[in-house]
Amino acid sequence: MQLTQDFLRTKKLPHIWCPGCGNGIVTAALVRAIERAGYDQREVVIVSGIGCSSRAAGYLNFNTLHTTHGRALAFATGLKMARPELTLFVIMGDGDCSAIGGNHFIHSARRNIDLNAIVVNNHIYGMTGGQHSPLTPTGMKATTAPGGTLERAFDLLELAKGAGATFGARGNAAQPRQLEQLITRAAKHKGFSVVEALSPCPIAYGRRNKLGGAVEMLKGMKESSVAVERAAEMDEADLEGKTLNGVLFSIDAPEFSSEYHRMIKKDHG
Amino acid sequence: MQLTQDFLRTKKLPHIWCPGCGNGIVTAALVRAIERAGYDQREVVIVSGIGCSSRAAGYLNFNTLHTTHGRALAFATGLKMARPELTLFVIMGDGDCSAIGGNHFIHSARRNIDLNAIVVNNHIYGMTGGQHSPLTPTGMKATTAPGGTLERAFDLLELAKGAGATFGARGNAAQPRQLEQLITRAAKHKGFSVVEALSPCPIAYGRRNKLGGAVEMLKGMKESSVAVERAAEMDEADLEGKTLNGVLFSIDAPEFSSEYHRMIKKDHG
Amino acid sequence: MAKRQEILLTGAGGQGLILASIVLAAAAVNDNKNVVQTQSYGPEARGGASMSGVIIDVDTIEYPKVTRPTVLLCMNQASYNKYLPKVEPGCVIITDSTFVSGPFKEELQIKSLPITRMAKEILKREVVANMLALGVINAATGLVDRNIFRESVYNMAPKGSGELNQEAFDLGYRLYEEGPEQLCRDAAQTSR
Amino acid sequence: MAKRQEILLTGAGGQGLILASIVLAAAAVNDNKNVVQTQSYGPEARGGASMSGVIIDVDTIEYPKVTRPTVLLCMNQASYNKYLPKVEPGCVIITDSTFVSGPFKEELQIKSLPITRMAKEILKREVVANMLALGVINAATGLVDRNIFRESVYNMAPKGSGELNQEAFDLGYRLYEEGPEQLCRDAAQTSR
Amino acid sequence: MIRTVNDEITAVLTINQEWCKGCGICVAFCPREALFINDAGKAEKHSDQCTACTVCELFCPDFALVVVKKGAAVHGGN
Amino acid sequence: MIRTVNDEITAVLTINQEWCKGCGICVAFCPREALFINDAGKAEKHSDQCTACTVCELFCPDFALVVVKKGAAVHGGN
Amino acid sequence: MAETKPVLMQGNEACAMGAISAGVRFYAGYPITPSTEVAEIMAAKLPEIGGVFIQMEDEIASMAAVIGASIGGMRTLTATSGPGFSLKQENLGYAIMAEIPCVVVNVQRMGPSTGVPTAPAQGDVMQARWGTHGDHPIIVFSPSSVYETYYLTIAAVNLSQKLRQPVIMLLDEVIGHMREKVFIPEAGKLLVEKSSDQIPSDWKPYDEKGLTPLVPFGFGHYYHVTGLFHDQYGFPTGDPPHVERALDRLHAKLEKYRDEIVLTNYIGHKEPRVAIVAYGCTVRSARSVVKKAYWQDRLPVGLLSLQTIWPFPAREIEALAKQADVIIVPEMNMGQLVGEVERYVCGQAKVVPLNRYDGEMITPDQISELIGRWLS
Amino acid sequence: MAETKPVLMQGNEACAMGAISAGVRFYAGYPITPSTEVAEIMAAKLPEIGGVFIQMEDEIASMAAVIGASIGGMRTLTATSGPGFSLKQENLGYAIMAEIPCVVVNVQRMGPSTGVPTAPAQGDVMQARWGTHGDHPIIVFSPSSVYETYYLTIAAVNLSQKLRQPVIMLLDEVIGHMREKVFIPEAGKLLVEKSSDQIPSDWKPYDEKGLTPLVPFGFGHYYHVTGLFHDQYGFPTGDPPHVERALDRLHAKLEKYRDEIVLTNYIGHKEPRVAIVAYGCTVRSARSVVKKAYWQDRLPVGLLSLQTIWPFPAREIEALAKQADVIIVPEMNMGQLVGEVERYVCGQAKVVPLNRYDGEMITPDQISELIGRWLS
Ligand SMILES: Cc1ncc(C[n+]2csc(CCOP(=O)(O)OP(=O)(O)O)c2C)c(N)n1
Ligand SMILES: Cc1ncc(C[n+]2csc(CCOP(=O)(O)OP(=O)(O)O)c2C)c(N)n1
Ligand code: SF4
Ligand code: SF4
Ligand code: SF4
Ligand code: SF4
Ligand code: SF4
Ligand code: SF4
Ligand SMILES: [Mg+2]
Ligand SMILES: [Mg+2]
Repeated sequence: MQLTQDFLRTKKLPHIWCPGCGNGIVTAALVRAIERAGYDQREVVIVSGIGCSSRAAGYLNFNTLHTTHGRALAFATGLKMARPELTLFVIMGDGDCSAIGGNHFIHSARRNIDLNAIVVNNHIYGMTGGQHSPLTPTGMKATTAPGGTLERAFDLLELAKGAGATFGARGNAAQPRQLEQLITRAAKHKGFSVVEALSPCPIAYGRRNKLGGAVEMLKGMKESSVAVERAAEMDEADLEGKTLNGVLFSIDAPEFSSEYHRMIKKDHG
Repeated sequence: MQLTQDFLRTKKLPHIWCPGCGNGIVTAALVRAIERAGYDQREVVIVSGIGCSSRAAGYLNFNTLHTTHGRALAFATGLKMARPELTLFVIMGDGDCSAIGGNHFIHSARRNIDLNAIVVNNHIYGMTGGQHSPLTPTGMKATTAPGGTLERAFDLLELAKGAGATFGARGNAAQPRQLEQLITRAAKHKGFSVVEALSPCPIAYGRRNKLGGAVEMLKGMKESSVAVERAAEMDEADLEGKTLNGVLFSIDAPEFSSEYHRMIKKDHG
Repeated sequence: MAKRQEILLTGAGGQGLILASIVLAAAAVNDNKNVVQTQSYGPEARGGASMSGVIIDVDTIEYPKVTRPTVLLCMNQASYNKYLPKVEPGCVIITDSTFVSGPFKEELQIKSLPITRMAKEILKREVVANMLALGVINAATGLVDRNIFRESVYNMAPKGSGELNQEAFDLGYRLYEEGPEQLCRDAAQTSR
Repeated sequence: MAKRQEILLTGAGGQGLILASIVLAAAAVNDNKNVVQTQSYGPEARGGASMSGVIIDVDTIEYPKVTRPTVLLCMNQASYNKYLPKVEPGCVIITDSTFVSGPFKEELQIKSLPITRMAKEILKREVVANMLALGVINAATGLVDRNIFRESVYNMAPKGSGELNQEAFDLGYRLYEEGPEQLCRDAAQTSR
Repeated sequence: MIRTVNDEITAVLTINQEWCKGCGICVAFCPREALFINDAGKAEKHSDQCTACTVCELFCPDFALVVVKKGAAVHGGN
Repeated sequence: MIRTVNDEITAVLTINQEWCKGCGICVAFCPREALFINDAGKAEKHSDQCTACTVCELFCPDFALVVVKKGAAVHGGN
Repeated sequence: MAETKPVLMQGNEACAMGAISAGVRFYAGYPITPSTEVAEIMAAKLPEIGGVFIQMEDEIASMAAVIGASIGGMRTLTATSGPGFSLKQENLGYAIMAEIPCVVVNVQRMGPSTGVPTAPAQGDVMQARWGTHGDHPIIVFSPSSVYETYYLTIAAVNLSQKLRQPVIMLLDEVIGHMREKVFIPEAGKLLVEKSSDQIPSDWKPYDEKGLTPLVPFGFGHYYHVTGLFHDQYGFPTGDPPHVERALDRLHAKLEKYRDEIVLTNYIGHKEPRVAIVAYGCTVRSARSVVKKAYWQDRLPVGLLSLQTIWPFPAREIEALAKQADVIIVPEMNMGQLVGEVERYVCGQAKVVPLNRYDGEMITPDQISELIGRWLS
Repeated sequence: MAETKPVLMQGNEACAMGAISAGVRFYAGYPITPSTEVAEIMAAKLPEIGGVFIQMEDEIASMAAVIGASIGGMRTLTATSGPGFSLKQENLGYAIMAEIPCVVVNVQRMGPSTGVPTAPAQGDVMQARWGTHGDHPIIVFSPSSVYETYYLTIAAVNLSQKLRQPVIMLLDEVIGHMREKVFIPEAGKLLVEKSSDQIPSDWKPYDEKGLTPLVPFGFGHYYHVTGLFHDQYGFPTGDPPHVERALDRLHAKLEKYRDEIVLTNYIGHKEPRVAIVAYGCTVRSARSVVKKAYWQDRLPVGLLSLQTIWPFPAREIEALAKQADVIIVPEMNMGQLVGEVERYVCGQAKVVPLNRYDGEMITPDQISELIGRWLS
């Protein structure tokens, strides 16, 4: 499928991302998913936080809202409650979403508000030059963990699920077609949905951790990923060091903005 | 066992809590647990947030730190990292812990730092007079949900687990002896442990929801609670409307403050 | 009522004195007076002390806090101890003898009546002691037109309890005018 | 070197110009001069433009930003286009001919040398083009004592790459003094 | 706040009426129906019924009930 | 930014070298080895190898590669 | 204008009702004493009129949600108190930068920190001006009565919309919690100043030529909203001349509409020997003194009450300084707005602060005692 | 004092190294441009010397963790920039109220909001004074060189400990990011002012009689720490006279040690016709002009540079106003500290702001041009 350049602000390109940065691959997958789902351009809103990945909002030709660091979901919650007919994609970095933004993430999940969170997980704070994030795997190096971080990482989708999210999927930049499909499914899901998109940051993460350049990082990503369906048939030893890919959970539950508007219509009308 | 009044600041009593408020029952259970575990009074620190339940800190005769709303665990993290030899109990209300404090809660769980969180869940914002909290069950009334809240509630222990907590237990004020034992076990656990203590707030919650006075609320609490061990043998229909009680999970994992101090000892010398 | 009236309602949290002050204030509004109502907030209000003030005037009310009470209601001993020293001679003082046992200074105009006991014994509902107190106060002072006040009591009562509250208010009048003994006697007769 | 020297190192992000400026500044410190180093930050630095300035003086340096460069290094075309118009006659201008193709104004003192190409071809490590550039600059200007500079280059290089960096620095000197053809000839001979 | 207790029995329930708020929880949960709320709105004991089982102590939200061993003193910190 | 394409084939790969940052991802993932990085550091095509399979388009982080249907125009918004 | 029946109303209630009258249909907040009633009333009323009430997880999220809803085209309000106001600062700055209208209510309590949550104070006056980082314009109203709270809230909502600029309602606990008799003119009627409905075809979200209305998301204008410095279309730029122009633009709108924004009121002697400058509940004590001293005792005193405290009524103070010998500034803090008064009085009159910061109101006696001292 | 070899050091690095020299052994923070290097250096150095570095989940938690660690007896520091500084305000107020020492570094960037993250500005000057709610005292240092950053950080840590009062290091991006030659005297030596080790037997955490040292938790003093107004033992009270005394107490310590806190420096003519008042990197531009104008051209000019901007050097400004005819206040903002200068000059001299807010430094040329205009 051709990338719909109508959905890109081509005048703003080339973008600011480093050569080989996965942000562009994820952004392209999002554009294809929006196209595929057939949304009207006017009814799509892109909300983002602050970080390299969040700069995607500036390149997408919709109504775009580049908020403050960590708060994208809270802005989006207000907008969605005010205008439930709009479809919102909320792009966040791993730090943006799970460090400073962690509270809004779990509360969006709890409320099951119909927002589509796209978490670009490059395992690092890219924008500020490579500090560890809550999704940096234990032992990996960062400017603020020169000897490797001692902290444990969140499993973002376990966190989302524990908080009440009703849709959770994981894809990666090395499987862009699948990523696109996961985003499409997330968008169709009514309720809070999370797509964790693993993405290479060769500059602030790959280099310091000797993971090679963008190509090597992408290859590594692909190799270590296993589809959930296939994982079900594998034994523990084989799964060691692997990352599950695909739709990890999808649950039906009342969606908050529509429940609310149903309630006020009843009260009001 | 006699309540050790050495551990209470008796000169500050009577306390400010309303007649029949569960905060005192939970506080007494905590005191007994500390006594039972045999801690030295100097090595125990009580940290709390802001709320009715958090006022407990002022009545406990240890080093006590009454912080800002929602931030108790973050203060406690700093203190624990600075002084890993101290034993910290962190008392929070349901709002304090899971609304404004949600981010610190999940990150404490992720780091698996050895703090003992005692979450006094009265399903409401008591201190400010009865607004709904993230732990108010859907449909229940509050001053900010006069028709009953439409929001879904967290399952606090599922949230903690999803975030990486290694110990989670639920008790209630209607079973004070068991609550004491759960706190004792939490304190012994090395890593982040959460004890959710259900507690009646007859004034700001019970009255508005027609749950009766303190006595009725306690009785209701007891009736609806089922020990995990027993629940394992019950079928779904019987468990409907019941709350699981006891230690819900307990996992071994490296504890952050001790890992960190081991690391710096190695580096340092 | 030309002079600025400053009414202080004091007692324990849970006695419904804040609601009483609001009802009093609303009644005064309905009676076309200027009114300001204030109250003490805080965790102390939780089971502890409760205080609220109402200022009624025909002139514009600027400073909203009660400084020189012209009417003081004390519904418990603690509040009596605290506020009595603050009033000046001429102030109408009403105490609930159910909870306040004195000492009563001769030089002050103190009326001690079993407000809560009457609510409990005659109306079987301690919770309306506050409206009963309003009846006593208005009987003693005539702050607000009686009928307007009655109506306000009715309108501001929680759903379904308008009549009961009005009854309490009326009983307050009778308590003030006829005294507790008479009330008890009447009640005994009715229940016979 | 009595006069205040203002050195501007410009090029693309990733060419190591910021590190070069720090090495230059550190060398000047070791040579007992006053130094201030500044740089442009920002997301632009990511793949985009990179600029850093070093001021060297015997007097105290107050205003820290380069305003009238006495030395300008341009490591790519974009930076050449941007900064050339800002320099005044008398400024020593060095461009990396690997990436900068002019136009070269006659009236300006421009030295165009294949800095990156030499690093790649002779040292097989494009990444040390920055140190090579420092060699060129110092050869052209004598800003810092050569030996002190060499030592600083060694000391500030990433672990294990001190020698390589020094070699690059020296090659810069030779590139400036002998020209690229001579270097290539020599290199061809060695590799034979 | 030092209260010594009856020497004849091994443990005894003490009630601190200053702290008691009259919530009635002890009354409701005492297995011996040994407690009641008196006219002043405070918990009080039918002393002959009490077995010093400590249930009420566990339940009292106001730390007002303490079962004390014979001869022990009840005192607090600052 | 309007580029029309070769009429002879049904789809064709266009490369926007202004946007390309030379990361080499397309080169590495092209199943036909149809791409290389030229001297200017930009992706370039051995045009006879390309099957217009769009793999490189999916992978290019810079939106620089687009497989365009015959006669189609590539254009963008604001 | 036919006056309706008078009602007894609380300050916080007047704030909520004013907001509703001004068309506010979205409230996001987090409870905190002494502002909670605003939320509680909104929670009860908004659903009944098709509006949205949401209790967010904290004050940061509340501020964010309000901005999000404003971008969706709703009129919005959030209320808090000191600690929550501190938390809202980052996103308040965002709203200022991105020019998103909203009204933020801070019912002040005694600080710093948790302080005395139920005691009145006027300690957040300077914070309301300078609480968020970076140079920024701000509008702050400080009502002194329940009715003023009602109409200033309406003004705040309408101004905020018109200027695409957050407006702060800075109440104090006394005003927030007191009940008084008010006449609500045309109660229930929408008092909404409509900004022009016509969206010009060349509409730009941040037109350098001047103020443009906010076109909500979802209507086909694909613009960008960011807290970065941005160009006319909302796209980031760090270009120095642009940055300067952008900051000038933000401040110019307040300068241009200054007369609509800066509301003050003077009573008393034309050439007072002693003048009082007051705001919030303190106005009430001051007014009771000045009324008596001037109207009754014909003393040369006056009171300049400030409904708007930011932008600071500099011209009014300069004018007053030319008339008055002594200017008394009573504040329920350790001296905040008095600094600005001193700045603009600039030695032209003697400025005397009167500060009370024990959690109680300044009394008329305190003020009249001080006036007496300076008159003699 | 034997000087060691000079080194090239960055401002942010000097801040980190100064902290370490002053005994800081705990850092909690959240990265943000342009302050991140402080964290990164701490992350590298602290573990090597047995200290604790922790990257928290956000700035709020960072501020909280630092306070927690201080209560545990460690010397602590946290660094951030505008948006993060806004977020820290609530807990900063807590530290002030509870009298917990800590040093908070704000390396200012261009605001408001996300602004231009990498551009220099001095836009948080008023926020540093008034950012948290309620009346509160604060100490703010503003260095103008790498070396000044080093020694002011040491002073900040020691003062903070001594006064049990948070101290702000308000850097600007220029100072934070520039590298310059510095001599670090006795590098590596601990420059720790020890507060007396003797804990008096009648120690009270908040003794009304005056400053007492902080006794860390875990040593058997079972006191209470709270952000509520509290008595000598730390227990909550809302009693009005007490509240007033408590606020007085908080402010009195700064007054008492004013001379240790307020650091300024004057160069130039004794009775200047034109004087400059500057702080932060702007001092450098001003100094280069004044050096030339006074030392070389013997013009009647002078420069008062402020290392301490809060508490405001009111006396120094008052004294200067008596000598100078014109006072120029160059600031990389729209005019912040100039308001305070005007307040204290009080009409005694002409105050001329020089503002630049395009994300660039004020140049010597801008200043000398303005001086020239006012000299002629
Ligand atoms: C309140 C606040 N704190 C910190 C920052 C600095 N900051 C900007 S982006 C970022 C983290 C970026 O990491 P991530 O969210 O993972 O996004 P990425 O750049 O990796 O895509 C940080 C810490 C900020 N802008 N605002
Ligand atoms: C930053 C901030 N926001 C809001 C408040 C007001 N506040 C105090 S306690 C509280 C909630 C109390 O509820 P919970 O945590 O459940 O404790 P409880 O009183 O029920 O024990 C709130 C909202 C505050 N003090 N600080
Ligand atoms: S730093 Fe990393 S995430 Fe950011 S643009 Fe560069 S490669 Fe991408
Ligand atoms: S309001 Fe509820 S939680 Fe608070 S003291 Fe009263 S009963 Fe307890
Ligand atoms: S449980 Fe405690 S507070 Fe309640 S009535 Fe019994 S003794 Fe009193
Ligand atoms: S100790 Fe046991 S028996 Fe005695 S009063 Fe208490 S609950 Fe009843
Ligand atoms: S993947 Fe894109 S950016 Fe990378 S080399 Fe190929 S065309 Fe260029
Ligand atoms: S379209 Fe397919 S074959 Fe053609 S260059 Fe791209 S990846 Fe290779
Ligand atoms: Mg990231
Ligand atoms: Mg609660």
